[in-house]
Amino acid sequence: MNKINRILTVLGGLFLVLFSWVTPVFAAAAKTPKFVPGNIAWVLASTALVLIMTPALGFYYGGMVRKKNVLNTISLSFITICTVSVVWILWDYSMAFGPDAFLGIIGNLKYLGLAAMGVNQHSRYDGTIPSFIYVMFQLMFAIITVALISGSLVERIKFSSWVVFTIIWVTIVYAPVAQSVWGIGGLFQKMGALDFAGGTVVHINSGVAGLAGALVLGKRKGYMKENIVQPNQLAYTILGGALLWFGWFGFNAGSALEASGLAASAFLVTNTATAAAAISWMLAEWIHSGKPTTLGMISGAVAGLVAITPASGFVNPLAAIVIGLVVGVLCYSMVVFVKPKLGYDDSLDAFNVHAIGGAWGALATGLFADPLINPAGRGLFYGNPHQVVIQLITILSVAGYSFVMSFIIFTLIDKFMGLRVSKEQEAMGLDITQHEESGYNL
Amino acid sequence: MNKINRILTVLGGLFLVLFSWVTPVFAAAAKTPKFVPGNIAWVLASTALVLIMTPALGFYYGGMVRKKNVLNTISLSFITICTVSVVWILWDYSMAFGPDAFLGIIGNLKYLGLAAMGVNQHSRYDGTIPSFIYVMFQLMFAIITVALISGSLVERIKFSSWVVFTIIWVTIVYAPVAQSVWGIGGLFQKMGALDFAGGTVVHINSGVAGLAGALVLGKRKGYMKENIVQPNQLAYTILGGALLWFGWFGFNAGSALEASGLAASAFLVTNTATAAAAISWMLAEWIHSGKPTTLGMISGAVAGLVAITPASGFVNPLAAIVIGLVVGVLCYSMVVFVKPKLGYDDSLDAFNVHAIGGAWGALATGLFADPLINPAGRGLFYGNPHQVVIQLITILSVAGYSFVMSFIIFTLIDKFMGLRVSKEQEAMGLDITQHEESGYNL
Amino acid sequence: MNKINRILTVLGGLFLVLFSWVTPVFAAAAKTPKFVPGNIAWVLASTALVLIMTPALGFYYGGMVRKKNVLNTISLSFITICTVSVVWILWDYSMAFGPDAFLGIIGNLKYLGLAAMGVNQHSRYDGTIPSFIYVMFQLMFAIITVALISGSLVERIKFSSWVVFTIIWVTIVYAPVAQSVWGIGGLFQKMGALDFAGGTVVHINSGVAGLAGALVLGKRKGYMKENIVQPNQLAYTILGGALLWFGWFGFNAGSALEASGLAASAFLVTNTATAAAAISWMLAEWIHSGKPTTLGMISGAVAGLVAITPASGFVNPLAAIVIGLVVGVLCYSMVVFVKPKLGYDDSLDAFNVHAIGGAWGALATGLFADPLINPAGRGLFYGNPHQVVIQLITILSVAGYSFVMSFIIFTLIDKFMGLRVSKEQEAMGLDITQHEESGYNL
Amino acid sequence: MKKIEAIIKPFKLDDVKEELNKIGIHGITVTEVKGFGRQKGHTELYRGAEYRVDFVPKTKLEIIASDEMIPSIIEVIEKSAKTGNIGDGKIFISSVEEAIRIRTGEKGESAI
Amino acid sequence: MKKIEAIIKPFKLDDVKEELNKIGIHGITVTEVKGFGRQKGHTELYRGAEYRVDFVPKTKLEIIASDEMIPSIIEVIEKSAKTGNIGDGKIFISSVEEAIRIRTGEKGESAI
Amino acid sequence: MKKIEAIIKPFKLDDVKEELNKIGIHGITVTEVKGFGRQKGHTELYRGAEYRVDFVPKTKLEIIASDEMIPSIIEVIEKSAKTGNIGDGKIFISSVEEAIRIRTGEKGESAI
Ligand SMILES: Nc1ncnc2c1ncn2[C@@H]1O[C@H](COP(=O)(O)OP(=O)(O)O)[C@@H](O)[C@H]1O
Ligand SMILES: Nc1ncnc2c1ncn2[C@@H]1O[C@H](COP(=O)(O)OP(=O)(O)O)[C@@H](O)[C@H]1O
Ligand SMILES: Nc1ncnc2c1ncn2[C@@H]1O[C@H](COP(=O)(O)OP(=O)(O)O)[C@@H](O)[C@H]1O
Repeated sequence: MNKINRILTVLGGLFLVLFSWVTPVFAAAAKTPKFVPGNIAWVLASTALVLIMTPALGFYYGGMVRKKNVLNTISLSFITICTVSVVWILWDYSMAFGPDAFLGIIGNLKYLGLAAMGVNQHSRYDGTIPSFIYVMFQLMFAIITVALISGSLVERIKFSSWVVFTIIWVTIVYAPVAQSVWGIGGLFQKMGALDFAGGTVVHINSGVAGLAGALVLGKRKGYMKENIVQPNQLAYTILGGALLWFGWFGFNAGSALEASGLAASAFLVTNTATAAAAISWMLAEWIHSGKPTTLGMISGAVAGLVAITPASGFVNPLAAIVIGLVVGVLCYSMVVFVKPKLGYDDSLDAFNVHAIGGAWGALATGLFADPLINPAGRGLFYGNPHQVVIQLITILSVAGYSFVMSFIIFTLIDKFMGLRVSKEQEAMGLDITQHEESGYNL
Repeated sequence: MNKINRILTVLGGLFLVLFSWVTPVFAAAAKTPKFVPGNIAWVLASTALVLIMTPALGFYYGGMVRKKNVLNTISLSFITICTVSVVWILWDYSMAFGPDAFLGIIGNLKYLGLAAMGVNQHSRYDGTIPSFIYVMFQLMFAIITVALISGSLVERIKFSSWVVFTIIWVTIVYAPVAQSVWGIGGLFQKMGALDFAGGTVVHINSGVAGLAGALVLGKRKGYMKENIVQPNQLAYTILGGALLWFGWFGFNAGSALEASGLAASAFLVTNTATAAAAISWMLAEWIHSGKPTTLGMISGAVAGLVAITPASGFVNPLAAIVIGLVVGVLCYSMVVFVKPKLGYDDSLDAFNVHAIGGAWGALATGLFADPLINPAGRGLFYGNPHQVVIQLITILSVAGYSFVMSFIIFTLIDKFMGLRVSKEQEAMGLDITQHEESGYNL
Repeated sequence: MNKINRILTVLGGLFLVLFSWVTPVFAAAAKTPKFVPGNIAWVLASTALVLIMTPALGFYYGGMVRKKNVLNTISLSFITICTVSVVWILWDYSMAFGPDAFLGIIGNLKYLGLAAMGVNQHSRYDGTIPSFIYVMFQLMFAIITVALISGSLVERIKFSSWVVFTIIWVTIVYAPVAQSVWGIGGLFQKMGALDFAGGTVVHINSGVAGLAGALVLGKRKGYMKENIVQPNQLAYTILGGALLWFGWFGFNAGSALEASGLAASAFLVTNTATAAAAISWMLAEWIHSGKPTTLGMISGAVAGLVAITPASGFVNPLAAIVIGLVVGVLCYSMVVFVKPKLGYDDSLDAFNVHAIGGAWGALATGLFADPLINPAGRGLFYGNPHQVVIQLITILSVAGYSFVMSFIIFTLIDKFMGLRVSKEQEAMGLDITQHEESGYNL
Repeated sequence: MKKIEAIIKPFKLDDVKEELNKIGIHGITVTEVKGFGRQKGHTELYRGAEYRVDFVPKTKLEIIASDEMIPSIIEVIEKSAKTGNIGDGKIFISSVEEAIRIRTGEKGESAI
Repeated sequence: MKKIEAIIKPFKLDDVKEELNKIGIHGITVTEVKGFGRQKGHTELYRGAEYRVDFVPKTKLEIIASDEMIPSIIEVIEKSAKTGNIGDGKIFISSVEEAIRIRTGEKGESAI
Repeated sequence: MKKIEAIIKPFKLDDVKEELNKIGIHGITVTEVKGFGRQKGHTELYRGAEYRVDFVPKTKLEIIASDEMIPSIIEVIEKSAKTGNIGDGKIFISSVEEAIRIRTGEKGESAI
């Protein structure tokens, strides 16, 4: 017994040591899991990647406009980073991702100023990472969503009005849409809508707002009458597109919120759909207009990135190819056939690419979601036709809400401070008239 | 006894709980290890970093050509991302990295369309990361290898022929080379060839293919007769070079496939050799031509990145300095003395820098591999002269295979669809004639 | 008893197995902790992010100068990466971060050539990551500190003299400052100075050296007499600024040396202060000069990044907004009121933004450091007025040391090899005269 | 033969060219120039400092034409380049002694 | 003294300049211009929409020379700028009354 | 009416313009040109290969003015554009037959 006693004592002692170390793991596993440095590392890196997407968008857009508007176009994206970053901390994160306050469409104000958020608080959305990084990751989505809208408005919107717009729109359009699609207890979230990285929240939302803005603003002087298309430096557009592609890995694979097989899968389908869409747009243009343009390739790539976004955590590689091939032709057709016919001046095709590409992506998620990739999603082709219905409801609801609200916001801004620069300013260019700067001294 | 019994029961119960949690760890350690989020995070980030290298290459090349060819030059890199991305998923990954099918030179078709690959499958090449991310990481290497070739061909190759070339070459040249050098059971892999991140597979392979292409295409009009060198915007070249340097950390340090001391070491020697080579090229030019050019610095940096690539996981910091210093002078001499003498028109020196720099790097790996850095490699200076022989065999085999096959492919394409644009098109520039676009409207 | 015995035997056996696995963890925790792949992944990624900041700085600066100096301006940053990278490995890391050799102001030469550093050695500064990556991470800080100085000197400094300067300055100014503020046992480190990511070491240090250089060099020809301000391509400046913002996440959040809540917090306040400062500078200019310029926005963002740097691991989000709002107005005032009055030609405002912004940030750290964010720091507003005193002593000491030493170095270089290009060279531009290249052939 | 040099506002180029085409003028040489005149330039900002940029971007057309075409060319340019605002530009006429078409060696009016 | 203005294809500039050098012409002023003429421009694509770009990049040479040099200058330009294709360009000659070298104040033929 | 064409060093433009303003000349048209002359160009390097770039950036001023203004214009340009080094440039004078202000239709000297 002595021997047994001694052994037991030793064992017990060791056990205590061990237990005190092991317990929190279990406890945490039961409630909040421990922070996982690998996950934090990936989401931090992803957040930086998504940040660079907005200046990248500025260059993507900036290369396409006339040289007299290049700085203004880039700065519409740039200032959006600044305004939304501050607004997000002060109130908007709380409205978008705070505990639901009302019907699953708006968060409460618990996180106003982030004052109530501790540095080591586990995120409500993935307990293996801190709340602060989730706040930042989501901020980058909010920023680019707003910045995308500018693509429909460039070469004629007043800079000051744009600044005011960004603050209002991110508050009363972006926050409710984010909460209802992604928020815990969000309206469409509860319905089972699938949107891995923002097909509805980011792309449909912004593209439709862009269309509303283009309609309120009216067409640029000379649109469809003379050649007002003289891209000042298309290499900027390629640079921007390439950095968008780069950053989008953070956007989509980062949306897994962990460094896992799912993140890898999202990464893979993102790249695949993008490549397929670039080829598809290029071929469509080659056949239809006779030449494969560099702008066509890069536009197709962006369309592919848009379309795979909602699907990226749900579909397999072959579905990604299909999604990409379809969106390339689809957006090309929008730009070439639909836009001139309907006559709206969606200057750089924010609506044609983001709203339409995003809608196709959201729908395709309902078609192709493969439970072997992610058990959380099962689409029509895997036996769940209901998912398509949910997706359609979400698409239409988000598009409808965004269009109506954006139209109202643009109209009110127009009333109160004027939305559009004067005719002379438009002719002289927005760089000089809005900023007293010029893009080139070569 | 009651007390003992109770204690034992408690202990046993806890043990069971603990055991059920611990076991899989051991089991996994024995067979496939568990996913390590930190490793996944690093390889995901590295993959994104390597992706950006190809557009970066486009800008590196694009800044050096005449302004009438700037968009075309960039788009040769850009379209390569797209074609290779799709081909890779469909069949090429399987041929390059699938289980060996034949003599250690070609993979079987098990992973066609990646259909047989699960989202949480452990990579055969490093069990701590998912297969999907290994597929993506290796894809980025395949892309840039093909894109590098364009550096020998710009300002005269037909765009459509280039697109066709990328698909054929990545299939019948890249895949066997990758399998034989890196594949499990690959021919040179079994011989013990050391190529940490692609000195043979990427750089010799592409550089030699570039030379073959330059020979089949012939010289640009006016080459060595008039000044056809009017770099349109050298800052693009610097931008591209800087982004290459940035991305190359993913290329080399990512090739450790884990976030470890070895990755850190690869990171360190990569940076060191690059800096040394930039200085060395700059000094060579300063002494030989009288001025230190910015193009010289950036060219030297790229040469350094190339040379350290195969050695990056094997050599220590001081060896890195030597490798860098040598390659700077070596590639400068190729460009300045050898190229004009032999008269081939390697437009942007893909052969002179990548094949020659890559060969030096592969050889230097056989000289400097330090078992204290990586027990897997021991070079001549650490008592293993045999390694040099293996390295030479590999270098010559890869160079020979690539040259012959590439020459045949280029020749056949030339026969069937024409490889080169017409004289008028060359004079007007490839931007207008291949894409109906122009680089600048300033 | 038999049963008990058997159970105990089984338990004991399992325990041994388990113990042999668990022990090292505890042992490591006691002495050097184990490598944490997630931390390594984040610091590797951060190091790459900080690397890209220096070419980004080149573009930020390069866009602002006249077109005849664009390549030279970018290459001042680029060559700094190369020279400092080599010097760092050879001797400078050891002097900056080696074990203290003398009074807490200079490291000993233990790590000369890094020869004594093993590939799996745990860093003295954070045992969860390898030493090699710490060497690289800190290298990137040394590089950009030196490169920043060039902002005060462009358009007139001789390239060769700049190269010599970088080597001397990083040795006898940077190393002691780094050791005394960050080194284990460093002078100000022991005093309790707070500098999370380099307000004093990087920004005050470089900004003050820039002022010294501007004074030794004298003004550019025509300064304040004619309009010598014709930014050749402001989009470069925006691109550079955006990449600086992107890379700065590695700078600040990477300085946590781990993927943790603290890193996330540093990330968040970095972004917030930057956005606030961009808005603040823009509004100051809008009110004072009548227009919001794109250069103003991006300058404000850089000022914000500077100011939050020392504070990033200590302050909460609301303090970040205050720090940002103040620095935007502060640096704008320096540039607009103080510089013309005092008449020094700080060409691109390295002193006005980095020294002044850095000093404000270092002071603000002493005011706002919130122990709930980081128990290591408690500022005035949290009951510790003493911290302000420590911060002021550190700011003044670093500024004083840097100014005096830099002034001497610049003066000696001027004596021995001439610091400034000739009048004719200045008129023709430094691209042609220093590099025999020209920025544009459009 | 005379040479007409017209300095016009850049955005009027397309209109003017088209109207000239209508009266049978197919040969024009166009240069981007900077004009100093009554029309003021603009100011630019650089970090709070304001700079006057005096020049205004203008487009110069050069047309060599036979004497009898001159009045109608002038009329067309006057009409199509006019906005009524300061800075509309000028037309200058001078005489040209000879014109040669490089391709064919034709001389005189048949060369233009 | 006369002024020769020659509109040529840009890639011919080097040839023409060299040939002129050979006959002793060392002063030339060159301007990049856009030409409208018989030679058609090109089309450009922007997202599937096709735009005509009517102008063709041309290079304008201006040479002031003494009357006796004119014939040989014309001959040299005609030869060295000729490709035989449409768009080879034109040579225009007009008279110049005075020339002054700023550096020295020299006037007349010694100034050119 | 005469036309003065002055080829000057680009960095002298501001001075010349100001001095002309002082004597009442407010209308100038400026073109960026490349000059070949006695002043040599520079060499450029591209990967160790050296290329001569023969042309030198110059600025061309065109001023149409009444005959009586010509001497003072010449004087002003000569003074303000002079550095005394090779490459200071030239002034050429030729005659202009007519000038028209597009905005008002004014002709002759009142149009300039
Ligand atoms: N005397 C002149 N010589 C040469 N160019 C002139 C002259 N006067 C005017 N110009 C050109 O014509 C342009 C328009 O002239 P400006 O005085 O601004 O307005 P307006 O044409 O309405 O009188 C100027 O920008 C300049 O390029
Ligand atoms: N009447 C003209 N006045 C001014 N420039 C002209 C005239 N005719 C032709 N040019 C210039 O000469 C160029 C060549 O003329 P074009 O008609 O295309 O061919 P070609 O020289 O073979 O007749 C034109 O692009 C234009 O710049
Ligand atoms: N005969 C000429 N015809 C046209 N332009 C000329 C002529 N001679 C000189 N130029 C222009 O004048 C510029 C200056 O001439 P250059 O011979 O270099 O020096 P300088 O003016 O001191 O004699 C040249 O670059 C050229 O643009």
